[in-house]
Amino acid sequence: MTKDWKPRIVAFFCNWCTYTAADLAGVSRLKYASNVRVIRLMCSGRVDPQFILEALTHGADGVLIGGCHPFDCHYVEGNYKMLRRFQLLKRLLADMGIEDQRVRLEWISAAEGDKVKRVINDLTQQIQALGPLGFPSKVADWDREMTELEHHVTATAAGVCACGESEMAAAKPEVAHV
Amino acid sequence: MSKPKLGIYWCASCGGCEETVVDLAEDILGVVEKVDIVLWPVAMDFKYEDLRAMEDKSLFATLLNGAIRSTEQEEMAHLLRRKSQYLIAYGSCAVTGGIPGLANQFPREQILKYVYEETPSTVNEKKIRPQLKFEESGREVHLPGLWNVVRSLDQVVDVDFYVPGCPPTPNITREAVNALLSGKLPPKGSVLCPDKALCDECARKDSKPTNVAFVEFKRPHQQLLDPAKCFLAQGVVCMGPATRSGCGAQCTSGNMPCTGCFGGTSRVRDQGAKILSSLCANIEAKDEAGINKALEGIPDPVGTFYRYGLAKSLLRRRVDLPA
Amino acid sequence: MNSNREELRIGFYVCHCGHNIAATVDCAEVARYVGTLPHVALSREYKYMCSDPGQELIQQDIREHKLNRVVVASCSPLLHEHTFRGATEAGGLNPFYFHMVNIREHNSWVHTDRKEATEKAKALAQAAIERVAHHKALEVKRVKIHADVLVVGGGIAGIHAAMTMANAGKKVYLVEREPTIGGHMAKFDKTFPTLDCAACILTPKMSEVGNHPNITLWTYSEVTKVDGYVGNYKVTVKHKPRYIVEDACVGCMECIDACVYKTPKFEDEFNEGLGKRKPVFIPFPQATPQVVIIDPETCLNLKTGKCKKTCVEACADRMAIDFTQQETFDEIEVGTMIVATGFKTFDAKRVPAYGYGVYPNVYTALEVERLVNASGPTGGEVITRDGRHPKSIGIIHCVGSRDKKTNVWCSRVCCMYSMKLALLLKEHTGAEIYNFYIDIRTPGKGYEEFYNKLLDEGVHFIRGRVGEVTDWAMTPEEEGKLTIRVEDTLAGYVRRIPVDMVVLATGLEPQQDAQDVRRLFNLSCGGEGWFLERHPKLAPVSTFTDGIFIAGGCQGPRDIPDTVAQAGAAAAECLALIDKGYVEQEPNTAFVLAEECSGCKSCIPLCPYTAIAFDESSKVAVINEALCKGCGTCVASCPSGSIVQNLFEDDEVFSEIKGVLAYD
Amino acid sequence: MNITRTIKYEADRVKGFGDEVMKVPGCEKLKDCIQCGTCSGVCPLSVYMDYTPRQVMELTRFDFKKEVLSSKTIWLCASCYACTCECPREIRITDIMYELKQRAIHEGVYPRKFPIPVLAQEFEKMVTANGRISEMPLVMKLFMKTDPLGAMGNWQMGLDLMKTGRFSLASEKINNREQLAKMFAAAEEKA
Amino acid sequence: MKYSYFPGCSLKGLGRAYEESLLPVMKHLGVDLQELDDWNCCGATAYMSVDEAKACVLASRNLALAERDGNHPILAPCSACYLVLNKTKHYLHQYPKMKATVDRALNAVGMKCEKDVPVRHPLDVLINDIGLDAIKMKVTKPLQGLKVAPYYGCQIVRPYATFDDQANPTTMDRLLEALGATVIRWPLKTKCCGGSLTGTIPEAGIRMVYILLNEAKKRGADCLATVCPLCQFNLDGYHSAVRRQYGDVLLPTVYFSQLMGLAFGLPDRDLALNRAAIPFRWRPSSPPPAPAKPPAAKSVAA
Ligand SMILES: Cc1cc2nc3c(=O)[nH]c(=O)nc-3n(C[C@H](O)[C@H](O)[C@H](O)COP(=O)(O)OP(=O)(O)OC[C@H]3O[C@@H](n4cnc5c(N)ncnc54)[C@H](O)[C@@H]3O)c2cc1C
Ligand SMILES: Cc1cc2nc3c(=O)[nH]c(=O)nc-3n(C[C@H](O)[C@H](O)[C@H](O)COP(=O)(O)OP(=O)(O)OC[C@H]3O[C@@H](n4cnc5c(N)ncnc54)[C@H](O)[C@@H]3O)c2cc1C
Ligand code: SF4
Ligand code: SF4
Ligand code: SF4
Ligand code: SF4
Ligand code: SF4
Ligand code: SF4
Ligand code: SF4
Ligand code: SF4
Repeated sequence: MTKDWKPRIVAFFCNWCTYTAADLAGVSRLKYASNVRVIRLMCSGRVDPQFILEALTHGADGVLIGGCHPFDCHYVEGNYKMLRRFQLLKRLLADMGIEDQRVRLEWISAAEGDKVKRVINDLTQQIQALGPLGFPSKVADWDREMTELEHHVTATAAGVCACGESEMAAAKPEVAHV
Repeated sequence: MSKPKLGIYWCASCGGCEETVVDLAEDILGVVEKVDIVLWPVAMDFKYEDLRAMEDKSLFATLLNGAIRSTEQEEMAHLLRRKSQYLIAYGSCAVTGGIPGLANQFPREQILKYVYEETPSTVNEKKIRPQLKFEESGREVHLPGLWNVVRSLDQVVDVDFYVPGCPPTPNITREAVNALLSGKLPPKGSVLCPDKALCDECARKDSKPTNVAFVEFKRPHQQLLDPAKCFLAQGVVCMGPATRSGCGAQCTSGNMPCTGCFGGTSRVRDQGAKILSSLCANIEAKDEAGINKALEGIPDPVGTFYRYGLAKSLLRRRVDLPA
Repeated sequence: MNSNREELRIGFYVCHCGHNIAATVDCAEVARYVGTLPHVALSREYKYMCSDPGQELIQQDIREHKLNRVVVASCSPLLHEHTFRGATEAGGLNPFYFHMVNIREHNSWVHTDRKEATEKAKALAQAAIERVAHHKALEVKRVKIHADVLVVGGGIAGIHAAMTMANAGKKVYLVEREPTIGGHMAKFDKTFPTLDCAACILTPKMSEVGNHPNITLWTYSEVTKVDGYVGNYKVTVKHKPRYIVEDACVGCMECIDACVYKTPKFEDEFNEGLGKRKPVFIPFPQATPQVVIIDPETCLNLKTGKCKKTCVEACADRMAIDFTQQETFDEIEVGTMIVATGFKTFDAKRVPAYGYGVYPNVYTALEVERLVNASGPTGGEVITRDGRHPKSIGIIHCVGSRDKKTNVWCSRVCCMYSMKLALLLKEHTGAEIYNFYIDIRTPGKGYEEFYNKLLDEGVHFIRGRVGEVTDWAMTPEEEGKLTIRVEDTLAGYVRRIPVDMVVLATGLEPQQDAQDVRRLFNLSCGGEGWFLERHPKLAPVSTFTDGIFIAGGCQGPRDIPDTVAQAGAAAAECLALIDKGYVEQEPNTAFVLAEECSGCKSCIPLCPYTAIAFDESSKVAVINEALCKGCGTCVASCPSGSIVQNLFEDDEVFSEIKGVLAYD
Repeated sequence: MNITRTIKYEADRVKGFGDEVMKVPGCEKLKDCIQCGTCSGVCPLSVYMDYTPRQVMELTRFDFKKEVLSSKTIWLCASCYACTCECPREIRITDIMYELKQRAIHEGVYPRKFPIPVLAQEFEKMVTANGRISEMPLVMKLFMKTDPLGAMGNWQMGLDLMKTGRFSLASEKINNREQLAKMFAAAEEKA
Repeated sequence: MKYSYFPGCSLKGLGRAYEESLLPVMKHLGVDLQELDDWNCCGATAYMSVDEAKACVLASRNLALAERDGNHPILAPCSACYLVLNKTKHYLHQYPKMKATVDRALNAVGMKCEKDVPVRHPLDVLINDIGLDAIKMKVTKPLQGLKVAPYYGCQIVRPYATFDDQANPTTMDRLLEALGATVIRWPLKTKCCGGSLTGTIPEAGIRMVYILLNEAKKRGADCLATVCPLCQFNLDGYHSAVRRQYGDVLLPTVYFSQLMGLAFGLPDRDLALNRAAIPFRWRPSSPPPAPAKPPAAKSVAA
């Protein structure tokens, strides 16, 4: 982890409550960490779990979902639908090795500009402590095991390989092909 | 005129896909009439060297089943890619990693240890493991190495078409082969299967109510299954709504819920996330406790929603596993 | 129109907003960076994008540089999205080829580090550039407005709104759940600050409503279902059986005299339980409509079937009494609605320290309103429950208000009504009156003058929130009395003050069923349960649901002058919509890809507006675009990805995710 | 006639005192006080206090340190928590009283010969040493320190206690006293 | 159910009658009480006045002991102990700094306090765990005719207790009614008794004692029932001082546990009734009315 690494957090805010609250935080000139990138959706019910996975696998270190408080959803109960997905998604993420604290669902009403600040600062801090998720670089690491062989195959197929001693000496005639 | 040459090859797979080819029954003869099968290790003896010696692109098509998990599999994938005009990912394992892909939840060492030392039926006091190379009478023999990561075919080489299923049904196999031979092909990268979800062809569809409001989820063994009613209406997780049709709803007509082997539709990036989204949204409870209570019936979301697709899913692999 | 296949030419603008943005974000750097991104045909910075020249710039560039997409990075889309869509359209493009990036509220105003803020701005801009590539041309829909109006709640708010619109020639349905309209105001004796008699100013209005040709008055009725959308609501109204044929009853009340119960026996709700009524009764003499009602809970015939039915005999050939009545329903179509369901008063038992319900001589303000009322249960004589003529009275302010344990808000009317009651009680009894207050709040025309008058009249004011009201005596003068223990905070002493009667100025609370009503009409509520206005200053009677307005006590505590002003405003909003004739709808609705839908029905129960139906012939789901409000819940939940939401398509969001993360 | 100056100048405030108190766990909400006087209204001891609890709140908030720390009020507070439960702003007045008592003891400014702070300190000493309280010896100590003659006035009670078998001068102790000492020592170390 | 019994200093000293009556009564009800091994003083109100952090450390040792010894709920009969232990838990939850200090202290002696062991008052356990039905079944000598003013005092209902209403608690009322006594309704049931002020500033303390005794007496009470050793001591021990200041208001004050014992028919010697300065002489007129058994059985079935 580099010293000056800064968490990248993607946020999905519902138009009516949390996005408006973030606007309010702005109007009130509250100051908070600059790590969050907000994507506006009409309702927290629109947050497709795919969006969350997509964000995490494309380099986000955390995801924040903001919706209206229970009973306050502009669309009656989109927020419950998100809450339900969230409960299982958290478990799924945990099973896939992604810490609980990286993904957060918060109810923030249009009046709670200061909660936007609090939540963002808190989440940023938490993720800072966890360190990067670094999914893209992990994938690159995983895939390194293949590149070596790819070289090799290309080379042997062309009949020019000399590196007989590689652990992956796949192209040697003695390899037991099944 | 020489018949087009066809290859059938297997990587990390159970053999079920080969079975399907055999299941074409009489039809296989029809196939054989039209093509020359030049590579099919399960049925005929071909040598690696023979293949290597072939001209590039001299195979018309290769149906490759199985996920890619070992050095040898990867090498064969590359080789077959070179030799074939069309490389077809055949069966769930090749298409999305399949059951072997579930191994992406665990470190390689844990798997090897379990398999070679700990399964109840293993007797291996000396804890012998296969070696990557050993010498005998002056000859050095190499065994393929196991990768850390299980991959779908297209994560290793370029794939032209996909035929999903665990295994693919004879029907779609036949149609795929016919399409190849007739040259009436969809754009490259297509899945040779309908793009609607399974419910479309499921006989139980009409019995699904418009408001399921799940209060609990049950696994198939936990109750007697009504042979006619939509599984979701019985509280049993069915992947049908998030799974491509084309199999003829085999499982649901056999009184088992769909487990999703055909993968998601083209409009979806992550089949598991989508079924999760739809099932959860339809839970009745509104408070955390109630929701979690209902979800107790899905103790293993990864195993349930990504049974065949983990390797190709957005998350692919447990993120904290070593490279 | 532009199709996606045409070469993309994106115009990008970053706004300085004077110093608002430029002070924290390096706008030149943002413009430079975005200029390097693929498909960006031009990238500019400008001082005030929303100004006329700013908008003109966009239009000109569209024409001159053949732009087919526009992105502006400036303030919140909630503020100026409309403006820039307009500019895009004026430049000759479909307005939905525009996308807006919020770098003011979400960036320059909330961050201090210039470097970080600039980077964030770049990331957000890049996301918009990626996103706008997927935008489609969309059309704004116009929906016709049905000219009839529904008013729910017949308090002074509902009455005034209904009258205003009826007088403007609109057909109004007024639905009230009690047997009479009038609401709280009908219970008052006088109203502050002028002390005009409540009945004198209210009852003429009530009967006007009852007789207005344009008003359909449904009392003892409730709205049970609301379908549809602005301009085209379908509303179901339930009429509860009052066992009286309204049209046949002439209000002679002979049945009441004839009832087998010779004397009134049951707690009288209108009089807050201070008086008694019979099973057949009229809430109060001027009730509107002038029709009696039979209470099934107490009527012998309805309870046991064994009664001589002397009432029926008395009604004779008018035959207005009908014991077989059942609930009935009406379905109506209206274009707009006003919800004016009022408030309820705080349950004083929730503050046990004040002894309400334990000591008979502790009263709520509403009870006292009835007690001092000439048409009240005692004919206006102030006599306590234990038969005393009080010589000293304590009025406790802020009961259930300004208290984190009950309600945090100031109920706004209780200071004033406490003083009103102080004056009335003084007039009626000549007693010593003590007001115990935290602050005296008199923010209204003539209100402070009213307070001054009270001081002149010799009413005592003690600044201190009462600790407790008890009946144990420490000193002889406390024997047999209620003692109020309080700190006189201005004197700095704790005092014990014995009184004969205690009046609790209970605060105002949302109606018990506010949450149900909220859901029924798809309104929003603040945390406390008051209906939420669209904007506290600029849209105080609008709600987040188009075509539905709120007025009066249901939105928060307020007095009659404010209530009436609001009711007038709500009526004006309805009239404005009706007279315009149509509304425009944001095209963020969802639709099902009929070819792809498998008919799994997962989406159907998820729609809060029941906009999704299962089409039995094609066996797939269908969204009624007119009902869809565009939340996207179904889209996120369709397991096969077969629903698309305009403006928020999967690919649009995916590209935005990719975009915000692309920039390091 | 004896008159005292009652005007307060800014110099009479010990700036920062109020803020410091408000940082202590339990005392945070003091800022929210609306001076309604409910605390005094319910306080059973306000009868004897020199400042009412409400006044103590205001004085504390505005840094009148000397006034509050030397007030009798904080020592008269019997910790009945009535004020804390009734305060409409959910201010934990009782806990603020505790904090003020601690500060008064710490600074040694409590009213001299006032028995309550003496009792508190004797109590603390005894518990710190023994882990338990022996009531009779504690009471004896208190009288010795504050009002040696007062003890005589209570002879009737002493007699009653003896008669009913409740008078004991034995010293109660826990077994593991070093453990307690270690704990206190560790608590005092800086984190 | 098992409980860790935390007597506190008073129940071993001035309040020993409380322990002496509570233990047999609990045993009679089949409750398993195990005295916490080597418990220490809770700190009471005095310690808090001197050093809050140390007070928390002191109290938390008891919590840690309970956790170590099986993590059974702590039964704390003394109001001050009950409050202080609950308050400490509350602080540990709410203030991480306080928790860190306490953890450091406990850690130094190899203990920890993590399991959130419940701290319960006997009234809570009697009403909510054992239940009035079970208690009624044990009543052999109903307290018919005895008029009791239930006196809760301040610290068990305020502010941390959750088992009863803060402003108008009723658990003891219901318990006494189940014993067959007549309960006096009075507004002072949670007023402070003066606490330690009786000893330190007699004028203030005695006044409060007087108010309570006088009001209960005025309303016809035969005795006060209390739940706290300090209340009992104040209300019982200062009659001569009250007499000097205000005149005689003789009224005995007993522990609710003593009344339970009487109703259960336990022998006087098991109830320490002789430990009060103002003797409580009332006794239930023995044999129970004949049809007492069947209704009791019925209530079990229900
Ligand atoms: C004790 C007291 C004294 C006051 N004195 C004064 C005063 O002197 N001067 C002054 O200016 N203000 C006074 N006020 C304030 C005044 O009462 C309000 O300003 C006024 O009543 C608000 O009118 P409203 O129509 O909004 O609500 P309400 O009067 O509460 O009327 C609401 C109506 O809606 C009906 N309703 C509720 N729910 C439904 C439903 N779901 N379906 C159908 N109908 C429904 C109710 O039955 C009721 O008739 C006083 C308030 C109180 C409590
Ligand atoms: C210092 C201060 C701060 C305030 N802060 C707030 C706040 O934070 N929130 C809040 O809600 N309210 C606030 N208010 C109250 C707010 O200002 C008023 O509610 C609001 O301005 C009233 O608007 P208006 O249009 O009625 O009157 P005005 O704002 O006074 O507008 C009247 C207009 O009419 C014009 N005019 C006058 N006579 C004539 C004529 N004969 N012919 C033609 N034109 C004429 C005037 O030039 C003026 O432009 C504040 C008031 C003050 C004084
Ligand atoms: S059983 Fe499964 S596949 Fe069939 S209709 Fe139900 S959900 Fe769809
Ligand atoms: S029903 Fe589902 S699991 Fe079964 S074969 Fe078809 S797609 Fe595969
Ligand atoms: S567009 Fe927005 S940011 Fe730009 S000048 Fe206008 S208000 Fe300011
Ligand atoms: S209006 Fe007056 S009495 Fe009512 S809550 Fe506000 S301050 Fe209290
Ligand atoms: S987006 Fe879907 S769920 Fe939301 S309102 Fe429209 S149809 Fe209903
Ligand atoms: S969830 Fe999707 S596939 Fe299922 S019915 Fe709705 S639109 Fe069709
Ligand atoms: S009760 Fe609370 S708000 Fe009122 S004066 Fe006391 S501390 Fe302040
Ligand atoms: S806790 Fe102290 S200040 Fe508060 S009411 Fe009780 S004695 Fe008074």
